[in-house]
Amino acid sequence: MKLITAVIKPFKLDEVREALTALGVMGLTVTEVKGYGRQKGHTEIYRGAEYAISFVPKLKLEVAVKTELVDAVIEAIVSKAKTGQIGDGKIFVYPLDHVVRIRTGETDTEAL
Amino acid sequence: MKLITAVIKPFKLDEVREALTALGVMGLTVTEVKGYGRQKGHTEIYRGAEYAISFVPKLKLEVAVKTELVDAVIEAIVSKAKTGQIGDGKIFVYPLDHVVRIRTGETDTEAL
Amino acid sequence: MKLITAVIKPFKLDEVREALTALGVMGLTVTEVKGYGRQKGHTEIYRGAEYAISFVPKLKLEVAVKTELVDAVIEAIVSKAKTGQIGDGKIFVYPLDHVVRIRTGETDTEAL
Amino acid sequence: MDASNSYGHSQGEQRMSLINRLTGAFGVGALSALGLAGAALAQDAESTIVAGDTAWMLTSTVLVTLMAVPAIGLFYGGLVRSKNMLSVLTQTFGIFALGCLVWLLWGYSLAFTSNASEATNAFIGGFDQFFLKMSTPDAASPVLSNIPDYVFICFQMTFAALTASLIVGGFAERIKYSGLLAFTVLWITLVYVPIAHIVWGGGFLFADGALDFAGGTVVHINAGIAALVGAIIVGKRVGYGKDAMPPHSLTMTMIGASLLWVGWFGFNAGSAGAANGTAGLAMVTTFAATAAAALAWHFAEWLIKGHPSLLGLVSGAIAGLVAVTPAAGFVGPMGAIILGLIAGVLCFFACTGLKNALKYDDSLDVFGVHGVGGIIGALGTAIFAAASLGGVKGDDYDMMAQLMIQLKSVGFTLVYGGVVSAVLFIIVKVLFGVRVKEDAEREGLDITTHGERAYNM
Amino acid sequence: MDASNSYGHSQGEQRMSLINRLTGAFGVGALSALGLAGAALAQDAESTIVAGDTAWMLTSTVLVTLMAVPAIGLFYGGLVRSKNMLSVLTQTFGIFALGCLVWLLWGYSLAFTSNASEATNAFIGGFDQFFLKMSTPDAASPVLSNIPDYVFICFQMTFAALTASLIVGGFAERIKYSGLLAFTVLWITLVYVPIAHIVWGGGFLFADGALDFAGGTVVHINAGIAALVGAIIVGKRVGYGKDAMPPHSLTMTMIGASLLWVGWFGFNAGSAGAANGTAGLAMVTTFAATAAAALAWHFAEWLIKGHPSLLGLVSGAIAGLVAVTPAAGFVGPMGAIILGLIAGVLCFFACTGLKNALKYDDSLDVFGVHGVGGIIGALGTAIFAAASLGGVKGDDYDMMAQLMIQLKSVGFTLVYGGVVSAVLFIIVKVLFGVRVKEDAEREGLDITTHGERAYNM
Amino acid sequence: MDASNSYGHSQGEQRMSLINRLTGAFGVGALSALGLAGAALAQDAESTIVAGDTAWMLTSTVLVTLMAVPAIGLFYGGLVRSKNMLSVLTQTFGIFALGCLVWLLWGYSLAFTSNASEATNAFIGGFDQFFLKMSTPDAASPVLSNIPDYVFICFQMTFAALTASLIVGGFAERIKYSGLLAFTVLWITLVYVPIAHIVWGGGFLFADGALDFAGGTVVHINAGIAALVGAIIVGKRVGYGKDAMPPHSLTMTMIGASLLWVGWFGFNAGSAGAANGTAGLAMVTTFAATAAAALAWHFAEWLIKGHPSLLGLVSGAIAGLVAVTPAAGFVGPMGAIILGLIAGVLCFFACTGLKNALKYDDSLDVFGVHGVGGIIGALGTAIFAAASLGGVKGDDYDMMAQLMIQLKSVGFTLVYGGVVSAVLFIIVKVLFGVRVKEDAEREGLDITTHGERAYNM
Ligand SMILES: Nc1ncnc2c1ncn2[C@@H]1O[C@H](COP(=O)(O)OP(=O)(O)O)[C@@H](O)[C@H]1O
Ligand SMILES: Nc1ncnc2c1ncn2[C@@H]1O[C@H](COP(=O)(O)OP(=O)(O)O)[C@@H](O)[C@H]1O
Ligand SMILES: Nc1ncnc2c1ncn2[C@@H]1O[C@H](COP(=O)(O)OP(=O)(O)O)[C@@H](O)[C@H]1O
Repeated sequence: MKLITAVIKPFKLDEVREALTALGVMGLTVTEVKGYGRQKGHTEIYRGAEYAISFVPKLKLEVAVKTELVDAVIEAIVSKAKTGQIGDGKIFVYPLDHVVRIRTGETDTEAL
Repeated sequence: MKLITAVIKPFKLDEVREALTALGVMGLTVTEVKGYGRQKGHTEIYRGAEYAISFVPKLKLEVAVKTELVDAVIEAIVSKAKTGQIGDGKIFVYPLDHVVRIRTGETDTEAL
Repeated sequence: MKLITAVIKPFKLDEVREALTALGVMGLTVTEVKGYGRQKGHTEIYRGAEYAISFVPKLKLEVAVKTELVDAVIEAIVSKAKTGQIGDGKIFVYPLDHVVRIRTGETDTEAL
Repeated sequence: MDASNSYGHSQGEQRMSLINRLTGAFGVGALSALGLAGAALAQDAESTIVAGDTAWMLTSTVLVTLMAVPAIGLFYGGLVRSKNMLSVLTQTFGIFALGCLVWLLWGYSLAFTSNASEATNAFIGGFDQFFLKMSTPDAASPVLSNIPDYVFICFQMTFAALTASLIVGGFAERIKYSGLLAFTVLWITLVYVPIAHIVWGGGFLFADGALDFAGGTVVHINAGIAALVGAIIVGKRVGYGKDAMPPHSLTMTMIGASLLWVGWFGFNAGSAGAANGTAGLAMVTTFAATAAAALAWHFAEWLIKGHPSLLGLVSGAIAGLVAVTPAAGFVGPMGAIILGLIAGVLCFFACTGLKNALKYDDSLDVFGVHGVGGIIGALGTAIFAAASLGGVKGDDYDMMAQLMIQLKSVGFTLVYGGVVSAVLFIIVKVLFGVRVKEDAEREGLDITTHGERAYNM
Repeated sequence: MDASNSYGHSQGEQRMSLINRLTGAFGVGALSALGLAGAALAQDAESTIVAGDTAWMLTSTVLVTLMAVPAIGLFYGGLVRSKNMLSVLTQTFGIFALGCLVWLLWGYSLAFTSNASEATNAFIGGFDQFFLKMSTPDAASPVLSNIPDYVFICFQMTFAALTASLIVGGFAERIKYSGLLAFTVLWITLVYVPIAHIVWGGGFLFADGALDFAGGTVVHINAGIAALVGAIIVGKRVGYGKDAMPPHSLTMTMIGASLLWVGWFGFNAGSAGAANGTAGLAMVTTFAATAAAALAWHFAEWLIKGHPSLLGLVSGAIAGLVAVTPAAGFVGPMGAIILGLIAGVLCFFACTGLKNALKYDDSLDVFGVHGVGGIIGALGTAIFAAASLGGVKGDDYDMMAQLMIQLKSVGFTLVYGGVVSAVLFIIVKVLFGVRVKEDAEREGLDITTHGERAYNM
Repeated sequence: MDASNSYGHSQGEQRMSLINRLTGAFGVGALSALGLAGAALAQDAESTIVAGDTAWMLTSTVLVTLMAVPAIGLFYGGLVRSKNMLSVLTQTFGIFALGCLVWLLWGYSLAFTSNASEATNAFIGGFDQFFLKMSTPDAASPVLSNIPDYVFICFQMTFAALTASLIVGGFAERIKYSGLLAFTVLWITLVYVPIAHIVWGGGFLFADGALDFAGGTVVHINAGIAALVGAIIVGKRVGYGKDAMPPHSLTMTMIGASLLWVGWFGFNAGSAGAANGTAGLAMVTTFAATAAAALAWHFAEWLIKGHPSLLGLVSGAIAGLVAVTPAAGFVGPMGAIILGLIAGVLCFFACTGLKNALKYDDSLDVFGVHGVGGIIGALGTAIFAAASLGGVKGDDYDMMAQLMIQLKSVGFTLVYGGVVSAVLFIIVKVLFGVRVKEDAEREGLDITTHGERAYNM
């Protein structure tokens, strides 16, 4: 099993989620994050004070999947989250040892 | 060492935290997240517009522990976070290479 | 490649980010979290009701880096995020299998 | 007492004394002077309407409306968890709208007109003004001849509708909305209206000479006891005493409290019924008591709990406003300061000690602030109204006698209001239910009852 | 009709009938009585200014200002996504400021003075009061002789500036700011001012006897049709119908709606032009219609959508306020309740069914509430003004004739306002642009246009 | 000057001229006319109270109260970081309450009664009205005979208490609460009260003929200089110039600014002391200057910084309100527009350029807006009051002479207010401390001082 994490532009969430559901992914977890990278932020001015805001709002998706699904999931995310402009985000894949479903106590792939 | 992550129902936080403390877990980190899964969301209507809200508010706990504690921690979380209804959440276990305590520079199990 | 995660005091963000940029780190992702640990919270009183707030606001940084950068990054974070007082936070290092840049499809170290 | 049916021409004496009450007991002289002034301004030979007084009463009515929408909703709403914010706002706004209709359709008539039978008139008014069928735009109010009838009706309407809104604080975060609306209609009709008639509209406490300038008994004790009874019957919130239930936005609570203070000048100085010296007195005492009570609670908390909180400061302000409500046109500014200091400290203890000791879950301390504050005010009025203590009641004033009358008013309101409210809650519980399901309560009333969320940031 | 140039001494008859209109048709008797009252209070032998009436008109002006800042901004702003909150607040506040200047510099003169030529005077006023150059502090208003000239000018100014603000709800979250400001100046000058002149200032509908107590046509239908036209010309929001666009803070919307209700008493009861029985009538009908409409929408939604929402409750209240605006001083309280019930239900359907059926993106339902509500009110006024239905229009009142006049007013406002607004939008589109770039729209107008964020929590 | 002790019967002449000042210099004729009108309405043969004027002054007092609670707290609070929100709200609300008590106990007496010694009376009033011991509900104000004594006392009280609240913006986010409260009591007593006496209550600038309609010097320059001195003595915020300190909720700031505008009509038009043409003039000039200044700052920012911000728009509005305060009843509407344009642009530069250049941390720009705006207004009044420029000062008006008097007023206020405020801050620093610990400042004053959090979403 792997955990796939993707940092994406917020307005792409629904499309990505639909594509993943189509692949048979049953669940995912989303966090509001702020990203720093090549994509520039903006400047805010409040009376005399100017602030360069270098962090950009992003969403982080976490999806635990069976290893055989990894490539399909990556492909789905890339195809849906891509706008072609700087700041589209990144996908990270991590090893995952165990999964437990709290409600039933089922483990690993059964718990996904 | 392992990192245990648990997605739970928000009102279960205090119970889970107490159970973990009882096991000797000294720290943990909590993030507000939105979960998508078997648990249905709800519909909101604002004048003419209806929105199906498919994401449900959850809390994500992150606890880094010595490997020998993993099973006890999982058990504690399961027993406290369980309501028996869909949406109780999941526990994920990841490998963890290193830990450093910023204040002292201590590392690994000493840093937990 | 490794994923380095650091839980730090919120007002240290800018210093840490600058130090990382100086090391050549091109991007990072930040999440607002609440931490529980040795650092005490505080008590809030609303009319008759007293609440012990045991969670303290923290920021969690996630930085994916080439393995050879790990030690330098840890050192930079420790040196900038340290105040010497309880609650300075922790650094966690995880294995990381793959990285993909959504915009270009580049992978792994090219994608960082 | 004259029990003639012919509305508008009867009850001369009784109305007169009501006006005395409303204008701060400056007596018949004041009235006839007003009449005279009216005459000078008359649109026709018979009109007694004074433009200046009408201007102030229109303004006062608007100010009391501000207390109902949005002030009380914000004051209460800020104190609940964000998942229940909209429920509180909907309840207070909805009740105000409903209360207006009840008042216009039958409430005003039952409260402020005279009943044919002298015996029943001690308790309730007549039917002649159902649907306001006898009012015209150019008629002066039979109760306050210096202002138009519709203005007096509106002014009193805002009191009735606001009072019903106050109650929701007792059982916020768990009440069933349909049951609440049903309760509101019944409560205004069967509790508020009779007590308003009894104290202000010519009923038996009115005849006794009970002093209630702007509604210490009618509004505050009345709402406070209904809320307490409701809190007990509806039961505690899930997780009460265990889970943290911190206010979701003290900013909103502060806005609400501030607008309540602002609007309360319509309540108190408006209860003078004219733009005159009594209105000025009610204004200065309202400032004095509120400022004193705010600081009293604030400093008491600082001393005892270690922190001078904003919530304490604004809660104290409301306690002071409540306490000065029955007293506003009767006491002097220094008496009002002392009254405020007492109310601030005692209401602080009522909301911290008393509630925890008795273990009821009056979510937003309606009883602790409005009930207790109203009692302090009703009794304090008897004391500080004495000229020797700076009040307006001169040489032949018998403080002890008045205190007894005030005690009787307080007692009657607590008993009548408490018992009838309890009966109504139980009836509504059977017919509609008064409490949402536990799951719904946990998820929050906003989504489960109203289908919305307060914030989507 | 006298077309003399000498401002302030001409147009006796016409002004007289305007006052009749403004004071609810109590006729010349009322006016001369007011004059008489004024005389008793006169600072010098000729002044007709009444302090009590002036107090109420000053207050009313302040109340309408409250509707503009902050109420309409909050009502609208709460309904947009948080990334566009400041844009709405800036637009409503900025338009109000701009509207004030336009009014003082030339708007008032063109709306409320007389044009030398009788033919053009049917459509537009004169230039004599450009820059208010003929006003003095001690002068009574030539239009309302019981209050100072400056007070009448300010009171009417708040109407003009507020009306322009209302329009922004139609194309919120995408409009280009520079274009909007240019449109505002043009629209007030070429749409609001002529229609105000035509209906209130002596123009042809005024002469016809159109009934519009406080601005059903001039304000609400006018704003509603401009918003609809604007929504269509500016086009739908990116993602409309696909992305979720929930209100970011219904708390703000509730505060806004409440303050609108509170301020609306200045609008409606202030339109009596005096602190008298007509003001009282306008107040009671405003309460009645608003309460009824709020509950009507609320219950309709409960029945049809399954949830009684706060947004429905407050939207209904606004619908009721809009509908009673033209009617306030003409109908009775029970007529107002029925009018409110109708407006609540029909506007609910306009905002849910109609809009979705016709597929325009009137972001905040300006047409559905102000346009539709205004039409209901304008027509309903003709009906419920009849004395037989509780209104003030006595025996010789011809309801059908009046209904025809009202229909003509409605039709004229829709056509004139619609066409000229469309032309102005197109001109502005060419000169300044009316829409931000797609990227900017996605990121939000707050950062991209105004360089700020509403919340940094 | 008569220095009789018998309050209420002395100082005839001086009071007369105060009223001239307050009512916009319409002279003795206006006063006696008011007297006459009063007589017609008299409750007894001697009363001079006018119901219409009283209605407006009651309303004005309520409006100024709205500025204090909640408006200034929201305007300021929105600009700080959310961890300090409650501290600002507590400070402004608490200071207002404290200021009310100080005023009722001794402030009013020292400001508005006469001192036995003519020499000291040039600086400070007398003790006779300590605890308001000579006031009664039916007495007319010795200062403004057309309204009740208590109403005048309350109206002026709101000015004093609000002014003290304004100061906190200078050292927000770091001030120690206990020190601030001590400073408040001292400052009102030793700075506000003397200056109010000197300018309005019969002191030496009053005798000189200084023009300050509603408080340009007494309120705004006074608060501005105290805030500047405080900002310097308390020192910069931790991280100032390094960390981002963006406003946590411009929505709150907009609500605050809007309610300030709304309430300011009580301030300015209320300072006419009557519901008359001067009140109308003050209202129209207040609209004109505010609208002009709002847009001037907005457009200046658009031009220079590239974005027309909401914060700029509302800051400009406040700058305009400040600048028109001393001028409101003296200048014409077109003069007010020009005054507003100047104030908008200059205050913009003061808050951006000047502050950064001089490197003081006046957190919320109290000096930049109230100090600078007040100076512009005080001097501009001398200019635009001239009849030739649309003002009310006729043929024999000597603009240069008046400008010198205004300069003297400004200079005196800056020096006296600056020096005494500095001394008071230093005394308080020694006795209580004026600054929280660095850790507490970093964590936020809400939790560390007040034990609460503003938001729990
Ligand atoms: N090394 C990294 N570690 C963690 N997150 C990163 C890293 N690099 C980029 N990110 C995340 O990816 C987002 C997009 O990166 P950016 O460099 O702006 O554009 P692009 O995705 O087009 O390369 C960033 O906002 C940040 O949240
Ligand atoms: N494959 C997954 N990857 C990441 N998070 C998941 C995954 N599946 C479920 N979750 C998280 O677990 C939560 C609960 O899952 P859900 O299917 O609703 O119920 P249950 O836990 O009872 O199976 C979800 O809201 C989501 O946050
Ligand atoms: N075992 C753990 N797993 C995950 N997060 C932890 C763990 N221990 C500590 N933390 C995080 O680190 C933060 C700081 O820890 P704390 O014990 O307060 O102080 P210190 O870092 O000085 O040891 C905590 O607030 C929490 O967010």
